[in-house]
Amino acid sequence: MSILIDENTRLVTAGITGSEGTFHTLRNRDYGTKVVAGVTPGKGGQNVDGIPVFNTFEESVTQQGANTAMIFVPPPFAADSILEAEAAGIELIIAITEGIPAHDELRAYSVIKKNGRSRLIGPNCPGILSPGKANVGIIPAQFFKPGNVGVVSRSGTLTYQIGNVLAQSGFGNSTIVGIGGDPVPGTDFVDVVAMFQDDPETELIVLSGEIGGDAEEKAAEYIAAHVTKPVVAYIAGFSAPPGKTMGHAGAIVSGSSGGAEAKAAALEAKGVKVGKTPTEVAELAIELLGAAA
Amino acid sequence: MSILIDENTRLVTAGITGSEGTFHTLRNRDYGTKVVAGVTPGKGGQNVDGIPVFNTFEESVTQQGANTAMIFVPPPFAADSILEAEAAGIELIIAITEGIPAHDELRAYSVIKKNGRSRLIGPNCPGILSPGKANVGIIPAQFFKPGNVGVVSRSGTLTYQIGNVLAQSGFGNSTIVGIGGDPVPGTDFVDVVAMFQDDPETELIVLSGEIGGDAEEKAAEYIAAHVTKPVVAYIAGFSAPPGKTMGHAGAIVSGSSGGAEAKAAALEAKGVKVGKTPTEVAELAIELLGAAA
Amino acid sequence: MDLLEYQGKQLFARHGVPVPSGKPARTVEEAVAAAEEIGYPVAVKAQVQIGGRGKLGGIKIATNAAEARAHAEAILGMDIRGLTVYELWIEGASDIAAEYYASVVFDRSAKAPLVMLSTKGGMDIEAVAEEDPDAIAHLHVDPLVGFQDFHGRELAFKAGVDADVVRPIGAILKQLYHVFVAEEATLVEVNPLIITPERGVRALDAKVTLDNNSFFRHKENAELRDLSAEDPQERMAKERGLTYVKLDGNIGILGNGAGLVMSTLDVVKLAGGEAANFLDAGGGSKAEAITSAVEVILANPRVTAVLFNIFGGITRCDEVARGLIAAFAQIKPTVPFVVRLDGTNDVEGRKLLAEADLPNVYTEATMDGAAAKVVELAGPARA
Amino acid sequence: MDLLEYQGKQLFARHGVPVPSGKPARTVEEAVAAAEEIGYPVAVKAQVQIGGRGKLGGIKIATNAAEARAHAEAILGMDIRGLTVYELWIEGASDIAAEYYASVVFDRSAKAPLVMLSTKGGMDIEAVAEEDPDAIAHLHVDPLVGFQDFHGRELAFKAGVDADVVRPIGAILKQLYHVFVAEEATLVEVNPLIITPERGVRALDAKVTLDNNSFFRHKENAELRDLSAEDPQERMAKERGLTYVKLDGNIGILGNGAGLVMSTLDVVKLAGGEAANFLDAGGGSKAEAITSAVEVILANPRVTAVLFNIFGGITRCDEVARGLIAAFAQIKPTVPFVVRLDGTNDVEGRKLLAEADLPNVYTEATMDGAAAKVVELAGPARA
Repeated sequence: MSILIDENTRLVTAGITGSEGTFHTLRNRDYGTKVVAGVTPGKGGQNVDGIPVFNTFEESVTQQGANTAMIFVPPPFAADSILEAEAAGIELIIAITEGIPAHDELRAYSVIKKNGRSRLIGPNCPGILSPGKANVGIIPAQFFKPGNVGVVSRSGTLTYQIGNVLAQSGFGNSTIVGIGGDPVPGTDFVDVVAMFQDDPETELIVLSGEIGGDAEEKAAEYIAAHVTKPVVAYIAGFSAPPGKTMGHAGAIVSGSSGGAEAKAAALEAKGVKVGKTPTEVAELAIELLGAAA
Repeated sequence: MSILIDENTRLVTAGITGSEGTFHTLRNRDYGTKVVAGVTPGKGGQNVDGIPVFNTFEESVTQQGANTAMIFVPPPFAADSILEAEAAGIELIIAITEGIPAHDELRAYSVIKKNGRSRLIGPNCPGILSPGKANVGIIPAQFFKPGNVGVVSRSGTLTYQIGNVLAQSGFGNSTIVGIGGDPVPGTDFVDVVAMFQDDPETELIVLSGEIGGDAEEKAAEYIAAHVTKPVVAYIAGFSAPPGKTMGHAGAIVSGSSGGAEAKAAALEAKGVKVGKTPTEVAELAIELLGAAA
Repeated sequence: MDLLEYQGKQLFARHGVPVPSGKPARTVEEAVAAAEEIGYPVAVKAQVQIGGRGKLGGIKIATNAAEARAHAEAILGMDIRGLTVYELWIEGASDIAAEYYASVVFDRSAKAPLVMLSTKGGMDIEAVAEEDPDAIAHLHVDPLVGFQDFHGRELAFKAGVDADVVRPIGAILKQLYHVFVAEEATLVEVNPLIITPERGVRALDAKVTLDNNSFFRHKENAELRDLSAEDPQERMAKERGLTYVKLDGNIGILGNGAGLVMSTLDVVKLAGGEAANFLDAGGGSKAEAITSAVEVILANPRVTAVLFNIFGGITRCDEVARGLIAAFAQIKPTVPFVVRLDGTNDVEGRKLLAEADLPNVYTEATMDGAAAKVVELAGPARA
Repeated sequence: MDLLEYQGKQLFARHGVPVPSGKPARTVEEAVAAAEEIGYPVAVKAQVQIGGRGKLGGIKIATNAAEARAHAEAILGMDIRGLTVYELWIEGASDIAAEYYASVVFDRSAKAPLVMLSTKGGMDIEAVAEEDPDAIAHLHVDPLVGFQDFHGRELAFKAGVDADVVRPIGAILKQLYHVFVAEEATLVEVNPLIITPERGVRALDAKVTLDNNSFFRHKENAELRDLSAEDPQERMAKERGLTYVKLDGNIGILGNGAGLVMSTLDVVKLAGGEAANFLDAGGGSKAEAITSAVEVILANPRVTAVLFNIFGGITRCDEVARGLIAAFAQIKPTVPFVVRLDGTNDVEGRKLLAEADLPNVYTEATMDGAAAKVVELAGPARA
């Protein structure tokens, strides 16, 4: 089992005709993901290495049965593309695009929540990988194999780093979910942790957070109340100076809340083990899974 | 039994300190309606004949347990007042105000629908009367007594006219609901007809429509599919010339749809008896209830 | 309120919707001056709310001042299906490569704005809707979300517009939606929306209906007028804040509540009469409003009898009676009145009328009875 | 991007939020001319992003030209907690009857704008929030619905503002919300929001944070600058489109992805080193971007060693290697580099580096190993 994406995923990529869109879509297809369509307004009727391109998401749904969208369009047009996918009834929308205006994200999030028919992952995220089944996004799949560790992370490369260390220790993954580090992620730690809790294949959950916001604190509360599986966490940004934006729009430390120390403390208070480095996360995982086995 | 309002109604009036607001609120209270509060921003702490006045709806809910709001504020401020009542969690909002801008109505309707916690009756409606239990609005209660006929109408005075003819024929009413004749009524014929169908006291439903829109046509479809109780309808506006606005923002005949003939035909096609005059409606009602008894 | 073409285009221009440059004119001299300023060829267009003006001679192209003068002279004052032309709109003539149709309407059934686009513009869109419904692309907009860029693309692709204008057509649809919301319209229609040979997009006509209830927020819209559509009694009623619609018969009608008044028209018709007007005195009418309404009704010379049909809710019957008594004191009507008062304070109202003992005023207990009586008193309608 | 007070006030003025009239000045002469034009008394205010400027001598009242000159001379060039004052804002001094606090913030937790109002303005609002949380009225706004008039009333009544200013306070909150949305801010804060003795409402300060990602829609906002906050390396990085934050240590850091870079800072710290910067080369970095980033890192004279920590996803390790090789060809760095390449095309990248055989460049297989190595090579940070 896995969560969010698997053999039944039928992917449509918005922005498939852009160079990055083409590159990663074909890489996802090479991995085994069922890529059924692309969307680029005005290029309907063309194809990208055999993948049919449509003018609208609606056509990708009615003609190709797309159920998952990957958004690869530039930031000024990304929220519009997300909303188009939502209006077309696509259930899972994975927005890779970085640099979407915060108010656009807020609007997209609010519309999706209002209508309640789609889930948004991201934006500004590396996507989702269910090893051996499907890869949607930019996660370098070669480092990961199927297994029993579910990973959810706000940071892309940090995810690969942690996943890689786990892999070197012999662990595989059920699913790796990058939820993105933007101010208004469509999906939060809590949502993904809940899915991992319900996923029979997942035996350990790794949560990789960072400074800014309170998603980690909320996850800690949720885990204490609802999660029976072991959880290991990592928080990036202990040495980030307060008040500075560190790249991720999300990674802002303002005042006393949102700091790495506070997040780590909140998680530890709820019984979640927190590693100080990615390597230590892997060590904790080995310890716990050993204990669980 | 009755629908929408009864002994458990706890009414708050917005615009209670205006002359019409005071007049009708006290009349409603005289009838027996539990009037628990009024709202007029800036007049919190005052009272109207013993009814405490608050600055906000929220206070009327937390301090007086208001569960039903009557909106009596002037058109420029009415949509705001409706939305305030909605935000305060008031379940039933009855908007009497006439002349609210159509886009304001659309916004109020859309927000109420989005949040799904309140029902709006009106705007531009005479209110609701459950004879012997509660009266909220401007319906002259003296003409109506408790009974088994449920009335739902787009027009205020026409409701009284029909109700009066029925009363003179000896019929009483479970509830009389004026849904208003504006372009975006919060509650439609279909909604109220469904409630009457479920109300054990109601044995006959009278539906009073008028030209414009397609609420009557939708009601006809609904009645055919879901209503087992007898329904008598009346449609006003047979002699209205096409393309002219007749007072109610709603009463516009444009093109072939929305005309009285078409509405009457739609209802009759679904087995609903349609009276040509209010008097004929009463005669049909007598006929049907006689048959039903 | 329905706007004239030029009023709609001026509204469009304010919101950035591309329209041909033009000027309104109320005299031949103004028309020629406008044409000279704009540069030939110009279109001289009659400003009346009637479809198919062109075929009826209401739109002419002028290529020089003499032609502009001749067309302005011919069209100003012209009668087009009963409407007199008081105003012209002079605009630069447009070259047309394609004619589309675009509109935003307040869809009461869906309770949402409906945006429509068709490549079959320049003709009667209702005929298109009937004969070839697929030729019109439809899209409802969630009013809390608003018109998104993808809506424009979706409509353009569905309507099958030329590929090179998908983007500008989408953009103009977004602008029209913006006009609809910002000006609180209930209809914004462009037919034809043209594509020029240079592949530009322009609104060649404009049909806009504004919501009169929103005018407190839009002072400038409140001042727009359509001289050709103004009837003296309707103007008088409007100035007095009454909802009055002139009709063709001879029985003046006053009631309270639109539904009841419409029903009264129907009952009068069933009784064999013809109403001279629709007049809703509204909720909570005070005596002065009633007096004022009687003046409006009687200002129509066709009226041979008047029916008051009042069922009091907010309206109090005693106020109605006082208003009628005051009207008799001021106007001394020469036609008979039939009065039916029911509802709030009806007893007091009837008592006041009885005490006043107005000449030629008949009270009736029922709506049906009152209708029969007024038809009898009014006699047949004059031609 | 955090705006200076005067930039925020100019934004406010554009949206109708009442502010004292004022002018910016970068020289003493400009300051005096502005004071003369505005009329005395004026406030001469240092334009730096620091709370408590007033207590630190950054705000002075001038009642005549001589005082205006003296204050401008004193404040321009002044150092306020490490920031140099390059600009002044001269504004008409306000009489104050009451000081309130108002703000609209992007609440990430609730995923909705949060509007706050307090009558305890003019002081540190975080202290108020801690000591007397009930003194701050809160309200989340549904972004699809927007700020309604009743929201303004509710906040005003809850905050307990004087009864006579409930309406104007509500109105200004609506305007601030509008600024927040229209300008795509993530913070709009007014402290103090003053009530004048004439019972007018005015924003006496303005703290606005704009979303840099929205600047493609707001060209004029993109051009706003805060000279006092500009660091030469940070400016250089910004011009090159790099996300760079200068820190206090001596180890230059380059990574891809904000999370990984932050983690790298942490790991370096755990290994006993201090980072000189945060630099996220971003996703899909091409060779030129890497070369450019190396220049920015080395422009900081404190840097004694550089750590590249790359885990390729969109970023391809071969591109990173090419960029580093090009940087060495152009800049010939004198400090050691530690490079750790993993992920997409890592084999190719490592091969390129091995073939290039750059002087003083060490490759490491793991993040922890790379951190240890760079700390060893960098030596202790200079003071």
